[in-house]
Amino acid sequence: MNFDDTPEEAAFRKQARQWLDANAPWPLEAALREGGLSSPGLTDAFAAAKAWQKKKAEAGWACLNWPREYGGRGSTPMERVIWSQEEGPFAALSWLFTIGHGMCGPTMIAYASEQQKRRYLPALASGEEIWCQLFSEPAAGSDLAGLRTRAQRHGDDWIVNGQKVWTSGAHLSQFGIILVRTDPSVPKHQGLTMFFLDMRSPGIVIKPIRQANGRSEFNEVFLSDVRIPDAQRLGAPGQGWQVSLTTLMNERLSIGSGMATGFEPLIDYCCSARGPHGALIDDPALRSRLADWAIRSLGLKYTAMRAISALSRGATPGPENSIGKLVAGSMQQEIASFVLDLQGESGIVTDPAQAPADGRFQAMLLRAPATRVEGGTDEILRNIIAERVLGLPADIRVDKDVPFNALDSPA
Amino acid sequence: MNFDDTPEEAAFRKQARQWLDANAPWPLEAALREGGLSSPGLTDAFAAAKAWQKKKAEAGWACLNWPREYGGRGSTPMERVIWSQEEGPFAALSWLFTIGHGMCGPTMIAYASEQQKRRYLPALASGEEIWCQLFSEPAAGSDLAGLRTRAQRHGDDWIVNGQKVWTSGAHLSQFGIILVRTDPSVPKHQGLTMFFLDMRSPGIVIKPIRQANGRSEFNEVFLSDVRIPDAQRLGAPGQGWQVSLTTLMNERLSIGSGMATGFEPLIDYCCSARGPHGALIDDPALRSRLADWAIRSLGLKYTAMRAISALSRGATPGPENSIGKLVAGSMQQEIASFVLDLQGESGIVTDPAQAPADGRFQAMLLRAPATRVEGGTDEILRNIIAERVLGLPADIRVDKDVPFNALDSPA
Amino acid sequence: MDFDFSEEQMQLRQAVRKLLGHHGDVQAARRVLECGGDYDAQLWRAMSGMGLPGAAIAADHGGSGLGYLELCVIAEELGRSLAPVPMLSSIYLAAEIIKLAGSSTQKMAWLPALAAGTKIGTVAFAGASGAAMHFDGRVLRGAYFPVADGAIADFAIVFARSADCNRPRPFLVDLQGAGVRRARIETIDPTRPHARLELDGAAAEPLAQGNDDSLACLLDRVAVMLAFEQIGGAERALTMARDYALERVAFGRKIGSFQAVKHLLADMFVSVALARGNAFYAAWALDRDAADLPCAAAGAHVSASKAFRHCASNNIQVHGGTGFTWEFDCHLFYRRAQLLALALGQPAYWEARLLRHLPNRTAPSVAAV
Amino acid sequence: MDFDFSEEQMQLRQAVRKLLGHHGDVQAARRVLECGGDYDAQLWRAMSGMGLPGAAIAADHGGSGLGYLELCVIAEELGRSLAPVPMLSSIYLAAEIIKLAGSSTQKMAWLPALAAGTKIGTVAFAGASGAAMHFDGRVLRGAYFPVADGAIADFAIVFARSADCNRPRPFLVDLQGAGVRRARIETIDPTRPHARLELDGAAAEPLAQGNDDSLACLLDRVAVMLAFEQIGGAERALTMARDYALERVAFGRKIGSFQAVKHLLADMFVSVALARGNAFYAAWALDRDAADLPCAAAGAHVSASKAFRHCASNNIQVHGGTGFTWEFDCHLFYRRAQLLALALGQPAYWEARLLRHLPNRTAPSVAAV
Repeated sequence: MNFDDTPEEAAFRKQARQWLDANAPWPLEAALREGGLSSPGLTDAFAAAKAWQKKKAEAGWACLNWPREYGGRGSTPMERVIWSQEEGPFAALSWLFTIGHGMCGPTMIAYASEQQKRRYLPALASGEEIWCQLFSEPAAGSDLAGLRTRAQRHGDDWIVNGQKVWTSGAHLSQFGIILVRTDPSVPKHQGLTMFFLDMRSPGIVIKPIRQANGRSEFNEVFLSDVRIPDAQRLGAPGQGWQVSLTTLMNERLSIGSGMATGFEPLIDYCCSARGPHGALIDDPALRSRLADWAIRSLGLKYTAMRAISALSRGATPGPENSIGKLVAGSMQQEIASFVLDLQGESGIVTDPAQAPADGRFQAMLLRAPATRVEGGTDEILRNIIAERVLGLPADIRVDKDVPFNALDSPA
Repeated sequence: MNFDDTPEEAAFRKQARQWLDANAPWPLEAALREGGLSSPGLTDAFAAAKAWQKKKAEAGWACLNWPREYGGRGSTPMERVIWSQEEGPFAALSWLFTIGHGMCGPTMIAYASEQQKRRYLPALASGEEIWCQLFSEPAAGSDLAGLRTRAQRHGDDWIVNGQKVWTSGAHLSQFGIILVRTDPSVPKHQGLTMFFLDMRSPGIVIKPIRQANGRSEFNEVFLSDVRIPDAQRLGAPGQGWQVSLTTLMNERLSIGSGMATGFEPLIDYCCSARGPHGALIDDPALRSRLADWAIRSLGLKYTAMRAISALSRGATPGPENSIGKLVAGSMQQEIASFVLDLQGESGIVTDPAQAPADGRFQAMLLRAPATRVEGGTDEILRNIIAERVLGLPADIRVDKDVPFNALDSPA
Repeated sequence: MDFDFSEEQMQLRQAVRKLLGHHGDVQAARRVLECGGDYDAQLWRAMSGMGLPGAAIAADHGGSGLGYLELCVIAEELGRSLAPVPMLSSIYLAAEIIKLAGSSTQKMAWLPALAAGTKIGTVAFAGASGAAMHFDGRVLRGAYFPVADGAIADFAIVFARSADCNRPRPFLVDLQGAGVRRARIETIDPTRPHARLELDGAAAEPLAQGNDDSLACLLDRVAVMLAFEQIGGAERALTMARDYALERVAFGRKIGSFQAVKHLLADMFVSVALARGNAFYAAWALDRDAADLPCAAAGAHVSASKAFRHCASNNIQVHGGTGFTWEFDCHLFYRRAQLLALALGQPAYWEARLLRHLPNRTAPSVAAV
Repeated sequence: MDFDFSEEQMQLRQAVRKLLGHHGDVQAARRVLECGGDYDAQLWRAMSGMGLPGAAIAADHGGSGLGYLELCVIAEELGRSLAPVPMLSSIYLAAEIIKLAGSSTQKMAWLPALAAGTKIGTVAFAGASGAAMHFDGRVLRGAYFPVADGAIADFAIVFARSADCNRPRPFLVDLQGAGVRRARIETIDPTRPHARLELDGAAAEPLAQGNDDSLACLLDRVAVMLAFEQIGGAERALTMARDYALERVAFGRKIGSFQAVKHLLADMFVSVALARGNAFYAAWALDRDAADLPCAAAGAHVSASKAFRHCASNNIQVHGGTGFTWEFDCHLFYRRAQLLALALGQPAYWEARLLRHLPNRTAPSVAAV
């Protein structure tokens, strides 16, 4: 049990650090550490993200685990982890490429033609082209396989009609991968097909979704008679569900950075704010809850380290990594609510200029409900742990063997 | 909104109080208030229970809501509540008759013949004869209708074979009501029948169950070729499930006394034990949890009052009363664990002579897991609230329409 | 014993619900949210026409003289529809402190206008960020925020310290007078606006019967009414979640048939039931002015705060992504739940007050809350 | 980075598990329970034969000199099978304090016998009910309880105050000597006996390097090993519950197919995973004697206490009535979970220590823990 690098790892770390020392956008460091992407010090987050990605790609530090011929570096998983440790605050600048690099790219690597890979992947790696993912629908959230967007074959093309939702970055993207129903006459998991498409195709209308917290991170995407060439099909017709599992599995590989739990800002706050016993962190009234969050937050951090360690031994990260979001989501909400309680009447103030701690806990409280839902609700995550880790039986599935178009209410 | 008695209620209360003043076993009062039935001041709890019940019955204060001709008083539900308020600590002496008066009696009233009612009910009311209830089985707990004890008709008798479990007071009882399967060829809810039987019938073997906390409140009952006359059938053959619902519904009518949550002993303890800030009750470190338990405990108390109030308006107590045990069960466990934590190393001591607070919280911690299971697990209670109060769909029942003897694994 | 609202009170509930429905129910709050308004003046006028603001104000003082239980019934309905009206500021707070601590002249001067809804009052007691008000015998100086409806109120009762008294006592200030600055501030629930109030030499008069205990006594009373607003909101959030669970289909089933969802909803029901029990008792204690009021009020507020927050947040969870959109009303309840939980200060104050006044505590308390 | 046990350590785990299985696994604890014995002497001898008690004792002092990581591996297996052996008393506590604070003569005198399992030591530090030990320069007077294995230990290290020092320091007492009275006391877990220890003029010698920090340093180390015992127990309870859920049928289905049961088990898995992460880090800190040890050890113990209690109690819940019978082993885990959660004093001490030593706290602490 040790945290030491192997000699090879140490050499890689040194190389990464040297390059970062010379090339990272250091003037942005303070702003990124302080407030992340919402920092007022970061005036143009889009431009900064594009610039940093381009620089990394040119020097071979983009999408490290991808093959070199597609714009990557062919690195080991452990090298990727070391890079992310070294990149530190600048990793926040990758926000624009999370979906593209984490989900679309790996799916293209697995299912696109060689020619397509050479055409699309380098531009995706370098951030020149941005990608999004069109999966969820209004009536297909937790039950993704219940999606209703239809694609029908017409000659060499497929004609797509339907509506996608919760599409992060759709309005900024050149391309997207999309899961659609190509055969409604078979049970729901069997009639799906995956494609990639040009987001500027005729018939696509993108509308931002206004969220409960007043911000807009996601879009609705309406598709009317959108043509996708059959050459842009990823996997065989009807194999879309299996292809999407590749995509989603790759989401899980993004370990190391870890989910924000709210614990660090909480401790910062409790070290600076004062109560009847000096700094709040020494207030016995808070002790038990702070300690509970400490062990959850530290426990998650060390669990991620165990996963990285397993990765370096060649293991595939499994469904047990679902605990990260499960724990972090409710922690964010609890912590934010707890701090508002400490703030009393002024806890309701959201204006960053007047609210305690610049209103960050108010913002956290308003955003947290989404964390407990996006990318798998708490309930779905518990199901995943129960079924895939502990081996318990799946829920009873009344719709499993029924043709999709014979289901009672795919409403 | 008021807590005042109507003139009739006030007259009834006065009458009850006068009789109690003159007749209650006052020498036992302190012991009953202090430690309940486990009080060392109560040397023979069995004899005390029998004596008090007899005295009450003779004066017409037993089983108040039963008709007079069966040993009751024909009282209104509200009079019953008033009586239980006035009886106060002495109500604890009814432990021996809880099942008989609360469940067996009402079932007999609903389903026995007139002759049987006149024969059995007065002796049950007066405590002369004790009754028990034989429902649960090793393979039929939450899923009571899955029970396997068989009864087959032979002439005027039924021959019963099987095993019952968790039968409280079986070894002290003269009679019992028993739910058995009389037709395994129909779906499970349809093949059950209810009987009452003499607990000294040949073929009955009673074994105490040693519980996890070392005590024995319950029994296993083995039945081998036990004969029950058909005349002791309660309801039609195959109607046993409906009859058992009467029994279980009557269990719920026993409101007013309420479930122990552990909150009162907790507050007593926190008022007497001292910490760094004087009495523990003033320790800010405990404040938040104590307050949470206070609102749950007080909330339950006032919820029971609301139910009593509805009762006095003629309403039937509904499934919403399931919240009592759901809240109280986990509270007992949490509170006991919390107090042990306060006691530190000495929290592990169970010897009442040496443990803090006479070891009562240690005993509570060891008993609490049973509370969360007996008479409906937490999970079953949540299902009841969800389905019967909130109107949500029942769980998918794979065994509903299948003949019992065709089920995969009634193991 | 009759531990429930009476027939007449139930009829009042129906009348209030009908009125609120007529004004768009939750859409009234939605309108204020989208237009950045102060409150729904039309609804407020209609409510005043029915005598609702003056329910617990004596007929002598222009009220309808119904009583506190009726005010609780009204509060629950307002909570249920998130009514965007200055009830907390003008009635629960301002009218109540004048009733408690005003001279009979002060009562006659202000209560009729409050009852009629023609004037809006508020109470400023929140010394956030260490700010504090001081009374120099004639005028007030200092700043408080957030003050409920502070930007629109005609007058405020300001709790301030003075040379001869180190604990805050109530002073009446005309907010249209000189030396008053106020600015609306953003809060978590834009449907109920708040302001920052700065007084720099604003003329003020003490409430004649105000004393060291006035603030605690006032807050106890307000806590009871607020608890009913919270329960109204909590129960509505539970109902929304239940209805959605009965409608939304996933994996070929109504999501309400999944135990995870069923048990989430069952736990919400338990929270609301416990809160309602506590609130009923507090309503009784308020109505009878029982000695138990401090404990009952604190228990009601703590219990209702938890229930509303619990239900509002699980309502979003049951709705999934849909519940996190601006168009759906889930977030309005979530926002209001936070606002009401903090409107009367730190939950820790209420927890301590609850424990300090527990009927079955035997030890004298060292802490004065 | 290699944040896991090594191949060799995994092999050691298998060997220990095999040995424990050979001695009846949980049945060993069951035997002690039913017969009211002190411990499983045969198992203890077999463990000693394998060098397990001496895993973290240097070869110079008669140990096997493997190291702390190996001791943690062993502890987890002991916890998994609830092994009824004096490991906590004699090894985690007694051997560790002698290693920390003994002179080299004292180490040579006692460690070889502890490593060989031929003598049993214990540490008495629990001044329950205000009792306290005092050292007058020659002998000890006072009473402590509960003392783990206090009735069978050959000697004890007793933390006591003296005229020249107001904080407790460690003194070594031969429990077979004069002035020693001890009586077994009933505790929540009869499979690990405890005693009340009364010293009335028992001859004692100070541990030569003992100081004011000895107790805290000792407890940090013990907390790490205990955390592994707790995790072993927690994971076993989870496995028992999972297996039962896969076997028990109700309503025509395995109960493990109900979401209520599935999610209960998923939450247990999360507790154990978090506890394991914390314990791994603490094991590393112990092995390296890192400055982080106080925080890491406290985090490991707090996390593992919660996980074991959580899993042990939900294990009973999943088993239903069956889980509450004496014959089923569920209660053995429930009892052990309570014992281990309190073996090193109030959880509040550990929570405070965790927060006091958090790496990312910026403010200096006023509280000394």
